[in-house]
Amino acid sequence: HRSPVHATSNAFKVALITPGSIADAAWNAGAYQGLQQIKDSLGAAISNIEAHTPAEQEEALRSYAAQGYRLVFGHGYEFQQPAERVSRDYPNTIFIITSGQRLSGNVIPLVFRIHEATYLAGMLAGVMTRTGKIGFIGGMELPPIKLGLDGWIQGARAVRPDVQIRITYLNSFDDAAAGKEAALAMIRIGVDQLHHNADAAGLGVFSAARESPGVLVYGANGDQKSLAPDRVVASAVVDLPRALLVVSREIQHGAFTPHAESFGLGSGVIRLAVNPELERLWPTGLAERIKAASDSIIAGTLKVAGQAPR
Amino acid sequence: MIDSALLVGFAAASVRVGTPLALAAVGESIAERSGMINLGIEGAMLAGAFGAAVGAAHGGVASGVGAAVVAGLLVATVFAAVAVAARADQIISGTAVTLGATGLTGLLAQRAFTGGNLSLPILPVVHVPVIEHIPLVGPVFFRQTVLTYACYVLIPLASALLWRTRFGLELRACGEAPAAATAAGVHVGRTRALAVLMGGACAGLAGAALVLAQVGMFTERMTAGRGFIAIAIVALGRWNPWGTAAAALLFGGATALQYTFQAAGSHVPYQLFLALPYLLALAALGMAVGRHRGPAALGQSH
Amino acid sequence: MSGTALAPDRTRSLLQATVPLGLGLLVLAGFLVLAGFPVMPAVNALWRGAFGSWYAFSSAALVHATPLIILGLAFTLGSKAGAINVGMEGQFAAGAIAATWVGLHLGALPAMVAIPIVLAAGLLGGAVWITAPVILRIKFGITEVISTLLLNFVGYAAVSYAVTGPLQESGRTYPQSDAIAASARLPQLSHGSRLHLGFVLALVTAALLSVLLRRTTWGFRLRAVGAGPRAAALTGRIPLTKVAGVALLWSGALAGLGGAVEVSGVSYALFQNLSPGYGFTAIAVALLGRERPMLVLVAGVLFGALEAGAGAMQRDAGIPAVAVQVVEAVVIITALLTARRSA
Amino acid sequence: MTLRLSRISKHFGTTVALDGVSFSAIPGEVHALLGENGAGKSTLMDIAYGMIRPEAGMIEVQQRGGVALATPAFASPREARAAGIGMVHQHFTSIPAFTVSENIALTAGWTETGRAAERRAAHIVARLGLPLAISAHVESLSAQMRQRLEIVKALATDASILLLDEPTAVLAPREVHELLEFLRGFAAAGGIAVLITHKLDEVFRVADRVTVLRRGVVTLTGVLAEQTPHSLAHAMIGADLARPIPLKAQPGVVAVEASRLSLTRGGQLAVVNASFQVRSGEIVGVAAIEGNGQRELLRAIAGVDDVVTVAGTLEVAGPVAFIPEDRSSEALIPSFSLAENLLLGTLDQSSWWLDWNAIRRDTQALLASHDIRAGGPESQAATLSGGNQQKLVFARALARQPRVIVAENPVRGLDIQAADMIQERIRAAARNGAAVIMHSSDVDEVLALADRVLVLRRGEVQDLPSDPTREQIGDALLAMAAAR
Ligand SMILES: Nc1ncnc2c1ncn2[C@@H]1O[C@H](COP(=O)(O)OP(=O)(O)OP(=O)(O)O)[C@@H](O)[C@H]1O
Ligand SMILES: Nc1ncnc2c1ncn2[C@@H]1O[C@H](COP(=O)(O)OP(=O)(O)OP(=O)(O)O)[C@@H](O)[C@H]1O
Ligand SMILES: [Mg+2]
Ligand SMILES: [Mg+2]
Repeated sequence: HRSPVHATSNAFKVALITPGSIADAAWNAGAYQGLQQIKDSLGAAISNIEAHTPAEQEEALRSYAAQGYRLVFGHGYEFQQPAERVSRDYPNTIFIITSGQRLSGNVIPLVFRIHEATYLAGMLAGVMTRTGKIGFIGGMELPPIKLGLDGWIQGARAVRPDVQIRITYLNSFDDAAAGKEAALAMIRIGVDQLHHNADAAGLGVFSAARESPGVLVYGANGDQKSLAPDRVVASAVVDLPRALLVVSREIQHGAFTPHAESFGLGSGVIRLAVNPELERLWPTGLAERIKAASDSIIAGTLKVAGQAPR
Repeated sequence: MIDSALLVGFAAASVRVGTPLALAAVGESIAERSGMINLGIEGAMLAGAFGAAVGAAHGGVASGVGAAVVAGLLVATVFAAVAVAARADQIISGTAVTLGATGLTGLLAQRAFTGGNLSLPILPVVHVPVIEHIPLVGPVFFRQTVLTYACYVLIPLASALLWRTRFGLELRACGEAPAAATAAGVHVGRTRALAVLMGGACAGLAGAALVLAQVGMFTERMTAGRGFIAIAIVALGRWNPWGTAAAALLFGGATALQYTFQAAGSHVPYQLFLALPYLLALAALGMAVGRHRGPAALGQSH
Repeated sequence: MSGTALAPDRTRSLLQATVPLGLGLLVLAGFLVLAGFPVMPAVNALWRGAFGSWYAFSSAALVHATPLIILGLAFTLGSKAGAINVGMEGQFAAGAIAATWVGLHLGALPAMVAIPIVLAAGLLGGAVWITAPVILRIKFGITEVISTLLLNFVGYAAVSYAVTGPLQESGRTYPQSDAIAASARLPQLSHGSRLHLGFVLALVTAALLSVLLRRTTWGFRLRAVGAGPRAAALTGRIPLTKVAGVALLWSGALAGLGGAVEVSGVSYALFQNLSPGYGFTAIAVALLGRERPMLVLVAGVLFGALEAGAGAMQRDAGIPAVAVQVVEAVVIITALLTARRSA
Repeated sequence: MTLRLSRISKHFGTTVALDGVSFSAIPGEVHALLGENGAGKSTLMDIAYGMIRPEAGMIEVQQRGGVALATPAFASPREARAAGIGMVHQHFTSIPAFTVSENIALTAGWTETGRAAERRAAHIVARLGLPLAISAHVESLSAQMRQRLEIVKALATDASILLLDEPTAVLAPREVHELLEFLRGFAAAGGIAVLITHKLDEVFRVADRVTVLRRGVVTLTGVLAEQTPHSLAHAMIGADLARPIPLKAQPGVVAVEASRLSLTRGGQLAVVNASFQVRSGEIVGVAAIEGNGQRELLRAIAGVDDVVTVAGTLEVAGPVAFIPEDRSSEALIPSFSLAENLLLGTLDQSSWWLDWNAIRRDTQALLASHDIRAGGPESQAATLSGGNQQKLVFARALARQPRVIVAENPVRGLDIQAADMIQERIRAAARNGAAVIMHSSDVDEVLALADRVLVLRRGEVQDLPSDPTREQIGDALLAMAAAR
């Protein structure tokens, strides 16, 4: 059943397995965009599949490996264990696990140090808040989401030690109405700076902010200022397409030796996208403080703690 | 001062969250009064949400609402054809219809909305002059979108339809004793089909409320089980529109409460809050329904 | 005499199973044409993904089919006694939680002991989860359709709590449990295939249920309650609520077993989205199998193949995965309509 | 104004219910429609009321003003009502959860609801002189009140043609009297009343003309004054029936003993302070008008259904065989095979493991020994004719060698031959030592079978001396009625 790799042409074959719909305008959509760029820029033969359950995920990994794919992205920490099981049988395939847990043979984790960007966003929120209450709305309590939250909290505390942080989990990445109500519930108790990491469900947060004067929002994963141009101060961006493209290119060129790929502020994959429209609200000197913090993080002199995946 | 503002905010949120539930449940209560239990309203609601998004994207909120109703009606038509006309098992037909609508909206959404998140025009909050200033009641009930107001109109309308019109009498007869209704000259199949369609239209509106009054966009599976909840709400509300609306408000309150609790930073695991509305509904079913039975012929094909 | 009567009956059953499937595929083809996808490569991929090789069939189709069969049997068991269990998602979750909890604490035991304990935990978890609906039905006459449905959502929350709370992996980072003890895992049937002992268990369950329903007084009483409750009570002197309650309890238990088998045969750990809606799809499987255990088995394999094929369709032809839900809906509705016609 | 049905034909499956039946009724008359069970009476009236569509024939209604309406069929009861026809059905057609006025409004096709409907209903009830609690829910009404509601519903549309399908079956004598009086008045006012009944005395008290149906054809129609009970019975049955002279068994030991027994069902008192015995070898008939506690009494003896003993004692020797009234839902499971249905009745004797070969053999033997015409042990019970279904039910019950047999309406819906066979089986069982207690809503049936008769009225039991004559029972019923 293990179809021989040489049977196919020596085209560079790349597959992406997403744990949810690629139409989610967020985590999965970003990866899908990356896959498209891999096709366009590297001329790779691509394929993708949604695999929601552990059973489907392992099956998908195995199927791609068996079909001779050189590179298989498992888009989420949950692919780590099945990938480790599958990889033993397919040494010629490289499995890349986004937000992966550890390096294990040909299973390569792709680590996003998102907390470095959310730290900066947290600083902004700490300065901008009038009420001293800031809020975070998460889809589920997943490691990459908690990681971002950790950075956000540290950043805010760094500029305002007494800041209060409110946290809500929706247990859904789809239910945008829930995201909105959760945001409104926070606004009612005085939260005036909101950060989210809930993909499609998080879009409700922007809707809530649009209706609530004086509330500012901090986007996640993509640059989300277009969702509420007069409310979004900045977004903690993970440039997924770029990250995927960078690794794929290394592998295509054969320059790749197995190691954990870790992207932080220095890589450009992780960055803080500021909304220039709202920079007028920034108190004088803030821009410099942010820049300084960013530089220190890149230089390694400022360490943002976080449960970064091992 | 702060407390009363908080209370108003929470109560208004209950109304807002309860609106789509009430819309769907009022429609379903009509269907169930005719003897049809329609698990397909989850699908009708999702289709309504999708219709609302597509309609609003191309022709503004008004066409969004219109398209939502049409989409809800379409899904209900399938259910009526299978469960009323062909007299198939209602539970299984409803499950199938929801499954199909979930797949179809997902499929179409991937075609219609890929490439960025399309933000839609949403319904503005309309302040009803004068009454909005009534303490508590005003800001809670009369600073909402037109779809909430539509709900205020639909509840008495549905109630009047069921208890004040000839059609309502016939409809309830179909739900109590289809054979007796036939003997009285009622066209049971036609009446039930109409009731199911009304339920579908209301479910479509509920979908529109989600998209156009709350979120401003469509996401796959965004109804997240609200249609199923509406069915429980109908039983909680003892199969009458006013009771149903009250139950929807209660459920909306329980949901709003869980966000408030989470935001307030409780140490109780948040999953308990997530489960709270459902546990509450179950407990309420046990207490409230008790010996009160639904329409005698509910779920029976004729 | 009965021999000649049986033959046309069997042909009809077969026809009733194939017509819906054929129509479902036809509708799929229609959609593909409308949406501008190439039809032949898609159908080709569907076939290869399901039956193209022993590996595809055993590792994809049959692995998918296993929970569908077990849950289809669970639904059948309740439905035979006139109780409609639409809460199998919740019971599946409860069974998975229970099996995981037990599976994490069995390190020292040999597989011969550990596996039965894990499976029993699943049965128990599912039964516990359906207890409230059973009581509500018996004591208050509240239809299990609503109560079991509501508990699905509580089940989802319970898994979420388990994997972020008491059952979270030892690193306390990921919302998943540690892997269960190796001795608690269902062995794979052949090396290189993912087909595990759970499929055999599904086969045995189907055969057992078939025998129980056909050959024992217990099964006969259960069927009588579903087929003719008044006659069962008056002529058979069967206590209706008790028999229906027990059937519902076992239905929940079997659905819980489905969760245990998924954990110990496939995922080896508890995750949040263990089921892609098996609890609902299995209703269709039971229906398509005409609520006869051995036919449910066949229908489960067909649906498993369909889902496996859908994966391949997406992989190799770029067809969105949700398309298969539309096909399933069409299959169920056609099955309903053809069943009606022949009744 | 006249009602004329011409050459109406209708069949159900292989049963020919009506075969070219013509029937007409004229203003001012009460027209009795007679016939045995299954003769086609209900079918004919259902056709006149638009419930059933005939295969052939014509329905004509000539209005007072001379406007004639002729149609092959009414599409629905609505059309029939519009033509001035109202109907009281053989089975209740009121909705228990609805109020009296809602039920009237539904049938009458009113657009008013709520208060307005209540006022209108109150008005009608007053006009008809049939008092009813307008806003009460039907589920709280007694059987008599429900029957009255059926009549009010039929007349609420100002119908001038009233079809009544066995309206007296559930009524007490006084209420029967009131109803007959009402019908006379209705006819005297220029209306047409068509009355279906099995009771010849009612016919002679109220009817002007009579039509008799037998197996779907008219065997007699004419002025009642020219008929005698004998001539009517002859037309109904087809021949003077030479009923076999029953062989009586000697009563033996007491098998059923009730003393000061009171029973409730659903919280309502059904049987009060009843004391009686049934001995092995004897057949005790229970005569009662529907809804007077006979159902509860029989089911208590059989030990089925939710009948609660609230006082006194009831001792019954086992095993008990129970023949419930409704064979297709209470005695048989139509979708099960005959073998499975046999097992259903003998579950307490079967072990946990089922030996289907043995069960099939037993079934086959039973089919042969009781002359039950069926495909075989594997055929579905639903495919059997009514008579054969009932024969199966009896065969199954007798196979248990019961010491006590409890039977409700054992020959309802059976043709004469089948009925005779069943009755002979019951006698044979008694001769073999079984104690039999049976009820029939038809007093003549009770008479034909019973050695001894219990009369049950409002839950009170009167034990008649053994071997009663027809006169004795009649006297007993009359005496009880007069005592009120
Ligand atoms: N819906 C039906 N389906 C099949 N057969 C029917 C149906 N209705 C009536 N029949 C049959 O038609 C025949 C005439 O029935 P009908 O009800 O008219 O008799 P009836 O004279 O009213 O008898 P009864 O005195 O018992 O009420 C019977 O053989 C009956 O079994
Ligand atoms: N649904 C069915 N499927 C197959 N055969 C049937 C079905 N219904 C009736 N039959 C057969 O058709 C024949 C006529 O049935 P029907 O009920 O008219 O009998 P019947 O003349 O009324 O007899 P009885 O006097 O015993 O009631 C019977 O042999 C019966 O077995
Ligand atoms: Mg009749
Ligand atoms: Mg017959």
